[in-house]
Parts: sequence; structure tokens; C-alpha cells
Amino acid sequence: MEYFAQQVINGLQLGFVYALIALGYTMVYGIVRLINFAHGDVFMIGAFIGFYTIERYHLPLALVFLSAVAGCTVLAVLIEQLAYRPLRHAPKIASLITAIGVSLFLEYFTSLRQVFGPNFYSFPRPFPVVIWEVGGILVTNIQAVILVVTVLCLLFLQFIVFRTKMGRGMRAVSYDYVTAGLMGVNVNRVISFTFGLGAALAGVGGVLYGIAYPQVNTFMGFMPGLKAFTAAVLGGIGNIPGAVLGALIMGQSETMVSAYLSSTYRDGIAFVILILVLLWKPTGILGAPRAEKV
Amino acid sequence: MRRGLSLLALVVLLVGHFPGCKSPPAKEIRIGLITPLSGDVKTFGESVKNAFEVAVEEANAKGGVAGMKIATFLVDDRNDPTEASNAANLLINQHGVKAIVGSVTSKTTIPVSDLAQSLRIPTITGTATNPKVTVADGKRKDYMFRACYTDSFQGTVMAKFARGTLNATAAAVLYDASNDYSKGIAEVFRDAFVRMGGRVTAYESYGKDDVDFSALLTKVKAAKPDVLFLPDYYNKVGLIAKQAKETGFQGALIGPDGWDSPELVKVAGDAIEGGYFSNHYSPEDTRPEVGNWVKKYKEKFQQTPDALGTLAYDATNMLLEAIRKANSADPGKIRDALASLSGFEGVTGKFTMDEHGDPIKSAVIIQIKDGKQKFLQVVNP
Amino acid sequence: MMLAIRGLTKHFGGIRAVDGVDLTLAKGELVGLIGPNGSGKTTVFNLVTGICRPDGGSILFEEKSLVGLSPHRINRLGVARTFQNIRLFRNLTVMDNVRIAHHSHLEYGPVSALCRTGRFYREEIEIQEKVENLLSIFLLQNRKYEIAGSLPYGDQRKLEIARALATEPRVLLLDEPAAGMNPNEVGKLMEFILGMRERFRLTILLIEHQMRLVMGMCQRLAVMDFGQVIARGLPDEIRENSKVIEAYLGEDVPFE
Amino acid sequence: MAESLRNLARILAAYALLAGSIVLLAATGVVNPYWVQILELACVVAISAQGLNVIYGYTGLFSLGHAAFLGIGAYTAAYLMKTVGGQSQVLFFTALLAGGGAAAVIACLIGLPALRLTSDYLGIATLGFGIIMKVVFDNADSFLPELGGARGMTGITKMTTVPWVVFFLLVSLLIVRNTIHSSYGRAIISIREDEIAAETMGIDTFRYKMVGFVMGCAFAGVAGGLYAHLYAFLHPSNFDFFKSIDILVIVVLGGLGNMSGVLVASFGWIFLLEGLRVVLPPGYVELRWVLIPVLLIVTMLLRPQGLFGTREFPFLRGRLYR
Repeated sequence: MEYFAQQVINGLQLGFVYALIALGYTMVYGIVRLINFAHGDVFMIGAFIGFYTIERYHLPLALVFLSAVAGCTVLAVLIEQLAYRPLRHAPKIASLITAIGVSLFLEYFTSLRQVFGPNFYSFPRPFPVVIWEVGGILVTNIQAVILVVTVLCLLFLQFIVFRTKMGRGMRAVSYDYVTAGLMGVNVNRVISFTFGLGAALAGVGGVLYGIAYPQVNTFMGFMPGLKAFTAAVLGGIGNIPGAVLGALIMGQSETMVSAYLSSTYRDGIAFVILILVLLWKPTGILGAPRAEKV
Repeated sequence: MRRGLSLLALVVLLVGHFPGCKSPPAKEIRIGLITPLSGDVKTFGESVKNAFEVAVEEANAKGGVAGMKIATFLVDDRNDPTEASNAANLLINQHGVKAIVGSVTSKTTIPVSDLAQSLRIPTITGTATNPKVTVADGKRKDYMFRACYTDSFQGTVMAKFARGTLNATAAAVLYDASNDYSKGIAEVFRDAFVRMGGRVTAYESYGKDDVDFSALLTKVKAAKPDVLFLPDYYNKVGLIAKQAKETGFQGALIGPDGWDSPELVKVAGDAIEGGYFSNHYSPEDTRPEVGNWVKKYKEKFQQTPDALGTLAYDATNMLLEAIRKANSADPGKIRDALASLSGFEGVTGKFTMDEHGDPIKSAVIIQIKDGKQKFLQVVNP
Repeated sequence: MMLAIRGLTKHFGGIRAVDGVDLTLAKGELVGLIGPNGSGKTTVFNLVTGICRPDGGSILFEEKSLVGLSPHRINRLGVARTFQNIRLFRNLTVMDNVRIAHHSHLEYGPVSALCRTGRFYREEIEIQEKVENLLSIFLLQNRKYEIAGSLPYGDQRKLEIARALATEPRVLLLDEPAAGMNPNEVGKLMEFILGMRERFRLTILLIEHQMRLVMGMCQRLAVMDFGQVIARGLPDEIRENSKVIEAYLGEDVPFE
Repeated sequence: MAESLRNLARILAAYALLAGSIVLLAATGVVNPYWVQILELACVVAISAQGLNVIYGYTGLFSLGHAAFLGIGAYTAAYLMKTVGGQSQVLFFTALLAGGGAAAVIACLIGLPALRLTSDYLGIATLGFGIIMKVVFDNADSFLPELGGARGMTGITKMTTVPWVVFFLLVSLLIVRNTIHSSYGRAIISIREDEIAAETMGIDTFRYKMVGFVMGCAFAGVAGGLYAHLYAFLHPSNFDFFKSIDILVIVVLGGLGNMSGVLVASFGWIFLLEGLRVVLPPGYVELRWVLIPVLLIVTMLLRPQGLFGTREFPFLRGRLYR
């Protein structure tokens, strides 16, 4: 029983980490319908900004987060303007390919010795780890921080999307960007804002990830990005609570497969679950069923 | 159709235009290095490249080998088997190299070894541990050599150490299922440990890009092993060790030579304290080869060399020594000299090639104490 | 009876889009289905052609039930349709749009296609001739190599009808074929539809807003509102029907 | 009949000319073995890219797991050759077909449930399948030791030669051309254009989705077999997600549903990858993978519709018959 509870906690940590990245993914997808493969790499940049601001400049934690958020936002807005905006009227797949290009570029360019370098750098912990024992189950303060931050991000996003003018613009663009433009929504601004917002989340996520798994490398972003995207799809892509739900399921299924079935086949079994869920609900768990007007 | 043909003609023209294998000037020997200079293991690839360059510079400073200056050709394999094979092909057929050092991982070195074997170019790797690098399907690739141990050697050494010296009865193993180095050593360790009367209570794997090991470690902890064997490189081991401590794991951590890097302690902190690993040499070793190498590397690159770099340095030097002995740029003669190498004094020990092209050398067990590597004992194969 | 619909029902969420509709078409008849926007006309088409599955009721085509069949099966039985919001294969040529519709009558097998046997060439030529004939009826023969999406609106409508006819149907469902046309074009279209009915011996069910067209050529009319048929009869009877006038209140006055 | 014979003669002549000239150039040393190997690789990649072109370019099915089918074909063919033994060309040919067949069978099993998904959801399902297959390849040694698992499969004979790859490339182009420019091809394309309209025009869209998907995967399987016997070593990382992405990039760069563009892009991609090795001065070797994405982004921005747009090489064009 203790073993099971401990594994649930483990799965929760993994799930909330995925959730942080998935939120950014789902935001961008929800508005522009683009699988932004570069998101994981923006997340990596966020982690590196965290690494440098702590290791080199010893900034206080709030400033660390702030600079990661600022850096990622600027980068994402730049990427959007240079690589995605010119292709807005081209088929979506063209932007997907430039997204892959941007992702590869960020990974290989930053791994040059003159930029971040190729090493695995150990990420300094800005605060000591505290382990609490609750009825034989170990919980760390890092897990608590991740949970709180993810939930705050989720609420913040829900607020932006459903309670602000910009959010209304986002929903309009998501529904039909041509009509939204005709109705006076500044589509370019909304899309830039969306990318910026997604990247800000990636910045927060990157630093938290560095704290939780204290090692950074320029190739660290892709796999978590892919898993997070998968989680977002599982929950119903474009749906904000869905992203968190999907990520939590993903985290639990990976953990439980490791714990009770076979760690060797973990990824395989986790993706079998994904495919089964998709067959049962073709647009994800919380995704609205796709209705096409005939 | 006509346009298709003219396109083909264009391609042919372009290809033909590239410099072919011009015969090198008389007093020069061409050596190639294949190493991952981009991609996920670029950091290892650069260590190897640095070491290779140090070795070649030293030799050239002394006037080259066998009266020939060494001309080097560096190619990147991105840790991809296809690219590695292409790279080896480029070195041999386009650049006309007479010998190759490389590559770094086994999955890239095996295709290189196959190609080098079929084209009869002596090749030595510093770091590829898979037995299939030198012997595959019962056939010895007699142009292929290595400077490191094979998987089976280290797996057995650590099993013996855990069972004998640490008196462990139950062991757990965590390994990377997609990494042949990790998987290879893990399997050998498990089999050897069981053969010596121990029990393997947990045998679990993770993926190349995993960073969260809590589920596995919780499982390991529940299996109550005396030792946890972690056959992987220092970056992964650091993360696992740290999380092992956070899960409250109490047993000893042990591992192979992949642990050897100052980065390990940096990532893992006191979580790795008291851990043991097998290595080629100890930094406390007083032999001049060790001191010179570490000093030179630090001067040039402002960091301590890791095991991969050190092995590549030895591999390159062994190759150069063989050329010296063969006193010829003929690949066949260089091969023969490499095969008959014995008692070669390298940084990582005294080398003698066995009939498989694998070195016979002893290993040392090192313990991490107060964040430093401390020599514990010598183990002979 | 060519087509007999009884008690057809379809719900979307809580909305009864189609609620117990009865409708019959005798062989060779031309029946109009009218009603305000959102009254469920297109949904009836979607149910008949198998795009949606009804929640209740029956659809018999030449005494065979269509309920539960997939759209392509229904088409092969002899029911073709056009769409309110034109659904051409926009990136393909006019020719290909119509050729695709011939596929269900294809005789050469995949091996013939792969090996380019004589049979393949013969039938391809046959298909081409058929398509060109059809296109010339629609006065589209000079546009056969143009991309469908680049045609003028009226031609796109015509092409969609041509494509539907290429499947060689016995019942044709036309969903607002005159939408977006000017009175002159509507006039031509009317003649055209009547001509087609003769030539291909078609039974036609027509959804239309333009009353001139409906009143001018349909033999019978059915009026839908809120998913139900509220009136049916001859055009002149419908014109007088108070329920119909009431249903159309607030909409553009249908009778000019 | 005469027309078919003339076609056959033309095809054989083209084949003899293509394969013959390359073999001749290689034999006389004008082209060294390195470039021959790259050319062979480019042909193999072109075959699998043509497969994805059928799946995504023509049928409109977003697949992110193409490399997995390459892997299935590669391991199947290599396993067959290795267990039967020998170096017979007939056996090799059979093994390649078996590789294609195995990929097709698995594609069938996956397609039956998965092709009901649409667009990006199908993409994720195929991506998931790719990852599942990678896990299977990584651990293949636990059920078939010959496959080697994560430690790689060795002991494969190098059987793939220029005549073989040119043969299969030509055959694959012919199959795609003859399918696409037939009623079956038009049925497949109509799904990409408008699935609902296609259904109501009497096209069994699910069936033709399966046809497109299975056919494309079979191409990948054959290409995988050729790959296995070209490099004589198989490692699961040859068939991971990134390799699927490579093929996707090629197909989009070439132009979705454009045989000529995809053909040129396959060669362009491989020759760019390898050509940069030769062109970059020593010391800048590591810049290769920094330049490639930049070139990729720039090309995509300049030609979002693909290199060739809708134009095709004359021999790949559809014709009207009179």
C-alpha cells in the first residue's frame, strides 16, 4: 500500500512536470493549430537561462524565473515572426517543417562550444531539498513547488483566455482567424501574444525542471516536449484543463507501468494506452468532438 | 526523360568534380578520426577529438612517426550508425587515409569496423565496448582494435567486487535499455552475480532521455538490495544517485568506467559519496604517463580529461606506435604491428593485444570519498 | 416508390434537427423541399445519403433500406447529391473531378492499372469520352483542364451537378443549386435541371430558397420548419398555406 | 498491347542506361565508392520518401511513424537472409519483398483501427506506434537473439548494389505513377481533397485510405530491406522518431503529392548532408547540423508549396489517352 502510494506521488511529480510543458503546447496549438516542435527547445533555453542566472550571477529565485520568462518570450516572439508568420497562409505543414527546422537549429546551435556547449551541466539547487515523511511516504518540497506552480499556471491561463480582452481575441482567432480579423481583432498581435504566453510557461517550466532534475543539456528539451505534446493530445489538444489531465494520466501510466509491469516496455505500453484512448475518444478526453458542417 | 538524364549528368559532373583520392605527398601519412561532433553525445565526441589532437600534436612535434608527418582528417558521425559508415567511407575512399581512430559509441563503431575490415584499413577505437566491434558472429575482424575493456570484462569485475569485497548478497541493476554499453554491462553483471551465488532482486531499465527515475528507484528500494549497479555514463548516474538518495535508498552504489568524470560529483553531490566504480587508472597513479597527460590536457582545455578522452588518447598513441614499429604507411603492415603490440605503456595502463584485438590490462576499483576519487584496489582479468 | 422516408428522426444534443419526417418520391418526380434556415432540410439529405445515421425512422430506396449504410454504398445503389456549400475537389482539374465520380463503375482492376494493359487504355479513353460528353452538356468542355477551385461560382455549382451525375444515379438530391446565382442564371439552371431529368430519367429532390425556381418547376412541395414537415402539396396550395407564411415570417419574404 | 510493350522497352532502356552508367562510372573510378554509397543511400531514401508521399502527399494521412515501417522491413529482410544463409540474389529479392510484405501486414493491423482518426490525431497515433516499435526493436533480442536489440544486428551480408537500388527506385516510381494516374489514384487523391465528397461520390474512402497507407508502408519496408543490406548493420536508432521526421521533411520539401519534387528532394537532402562534409573546411565540421536547419527554414519560407509545386517530370506526368 505504501509502495503504491509512493508510486502515485512519483507519477504526480512526473505528470505535473509534463503538464507545465503541455500547457504551452496546447495554448499555441489551440490558437494557430500548429504543432510547435520548437516549444521543447524554448523550454531548454529557459532551463539554461535559469542555469546561468543562478550559477553565474547568483540572482534571487524570483529574478531567475523572471529572466527565464522574459528570455523565452522574446525568443518565441522572434521565432514566430521570422519562421511562422510568413507561412500563415501556406498549408499548416509548411510551418510544421519550419518548426522542426527551428528546433534542430536551437539544439545544434546552442550545443556549439561558443554558445552553451555540449556538456551536461549540473543545475545548482537554489534552495535545499527537504524531504517530509507522511505515513511512510516520502514527499519533497520540490514536488510541492511543482504542484503549486503548475496549478497557478493553469488558473492564470484560464483567467487570460476566459476573462480578458486578449483572451476573447484568442478564442476568436482560434475559431476562425480570417473572420476574427474582419471583426477587428488584431490577429498578428493575438498570435504573437499566444506564442509569448506559451514561451513564458516554457520558461517557468524550464527552470522548475532544472530544479527537479538538476542537469541541463541542449538536447534536453525535445523528448519532454514530445511527451508533453502527446499528453496534450491525450487530454484533447487546445483544451487547457485537458492538457493537465492528459499530462497527469501520462505521468501515472508511465510510473505505474514501471512499478507493476515492465520498465523495459514502459514507453511502449504508455503509448499503447494513448492510442487506445484516442480510438475511444478520437479528439482526446476533454476535446470537443470534431463536427464538420456538411 | 531527357531532362531527367541531363540532371543525372549534372550530378555525375558534380560528383566527379570533388577531389578524388590523390596520392599523398611522400612524407605524409593520413589518419582519420570519426567522432560525434554534433548531436546528443557531442560532449564525449569533443573529449575524444581533443585527446586525438593532443596525441597527434605530440607526435608531429617530435617530427612525426616513421619519418612521416601526420595529416589528420576529422569527420562527424552525429552518433548515427548511417552517418558513421558514410564518414568512414569518405575517409578511406575520398581522403585516402591509411588508418582510422574511432568511433566513440558501439553503435557507430560497428558499421565503421565492418567497412574498415572490408577495405583493409586498420582501425582502433578508444571507447566502443561491445564485443561485436572486434568479433561478430564468430568472425574476427582482424583490422579492428580497441583500447577499452569489453562489456563482459567490467560486468564480471564489478560482480566479483560486489560479491567478494562488499559481501553483497542482493543486487539491483538500473540500465539504459537503448544504450548498448549500458545494456551490455548490465547483462554480464547480472549473470555473473547470480553465478557467484548472489541474487538480483531488481533489474530495471529506463530510456535514453529519461530524467525521472523515482518510479524505478521506489521499486528498487522495495527490493532491498545491498548494492545498486548503475552501468551508464556520469551524467545519468549523477541524476540517478541524487534521486536515489531522495527516495531514501541506503545501499552502496557501484558502476563501471562511465562514471569517470569530475562532473559526476558535481551533479550528484554527496549522494554519490562512498560509491565504487571500476576504471582503467587512478588519478593517484604516480606513473609519469598519467601526470603528463592530465597536466597537458588541463593546460590546453582548462578541464580534467574524462575516461573517454583518456582512452582515445591511448588508442591514438597505440596506433602511432604501431606505425612507428611498422615503419611504413602500408595499412597491412600497420595492422600487423597493432596486433603484435605488447607491453605498451599508456595512460590507462599497460596494453597487450589479445587475439581478438581487445587489450589485456588490469582494472582498478575506485571509491568516491569526500568528493574525490580514491584508489581502492587492483583487479586482474 | 423510388424513395420513401418514414418517421425520420435525428437529434443533435437536445435539438431535434429532424423530427418524424415523412416524404416520398415517385419515379421521375421532381419534389421541392423548402423551409426557413435551420429547419432541418440539409440534415434530411445527410440522413438519406448516409453522412449521419438517423435516430429513428426508415429510408427506403427502391424498397431497400438505406439506414446504416455508408455513403459510398448508398451512392452505388443510385443516390447522388450536391452540397449547399460546394464541396468540389478544389485542387484537381474539372476533368478529374468528374472522372473520380466514375470510379464506382470502373471495370479494369488494379493490376491492369499498374501494368498499363490494353484494357486500361481502352477504358480510360471511354471514361474520358463520357466525361467530355457530360461536360459539354454543362457547357464546361472548354474548362476541362482548369483547376476546379478557380472556376466562377456558377460553374462550380454546375460542375458539382455534373460530378454527381457521373456516378449514374437514379435519385439526385440537389442542395440549393441556385444559391448565389442571378435571376438570369437561375432561369437557365431551371431549364437545365428539367432537361437533365428528361435525359437521365432522374428522380430529383431539391432544396431551394429561390421560390421562383421551386414554384416554377417542382411538381410537389414539402415545407419544413423546426425539423417537421408542416405542409405538403402542389405549389399553388403551398403558396396559400398560412402555416408556411407564418414559418417564413421574419425571413426574407419567399414569394416575390 | 503494342503500347504496353513499347512502354516496357522504354522502361528497360532507361533502367539499363541509368544503372549501367553509374556502374560504369564507378568501375572506371570516376566516381569513388564513397559517392556510390551515398547514391545508393539516396535511392533507398527516395523509395521510402515516395512511400510517405503516397500516404501523406496523395492520401492525405498525416503519418509521423514512417521510419518504424522502414525498420520492420529492414529487420524482416535481414533476419530472413541471415537465417536462411547464403548470398543468392533470388533469396535477396525474396527477402526484400518479404520485408515489404511484413511492413504491409503491420500497416494493415495498425491502419484498421487508426485510420479512423483524422489529421493531427492520426499523426500522434502513428508517432506513438513509431515509439512502440522503437521499444520493440530495442528489446528484440529478448525474443529473437539474432536481431541484436539495442546492441545492434550484425552479420548481415552487403547485398545492395547500384542495379538493385535503381531497379527498386524505378519500380516504385512506376507503381506510384501508374497508380496515381489511374482511377484508383484519383480515388485516393479525392480522400485528401474532401473525404465526405469522395464518400458521396461512391468512393469507399476507408478502403482507399488503407490502400494508400499499406502501399506507402510496403515501400518503406522494401527500402528498409535495401538499407539493411547496404550498411550491413541495423540499430534501433536508425528507425526512431527523428528518422521519421527526416522523411517527412523530404516529402514536404519536395512538395506533397509531387513525385518529381520528392525524388529530387530525397537526393538533395542526402547529398546536402554528405556534401557539407566535403565542402566545410576542417575545423567547421560541427557546423554541418547548424547549417542544415537554416537551409531547411529558408527553403520552406521561399517554397512553401514544395520545390516543384505541381509540375512533374515528363515521364511522371499523367496523360490523356486518345
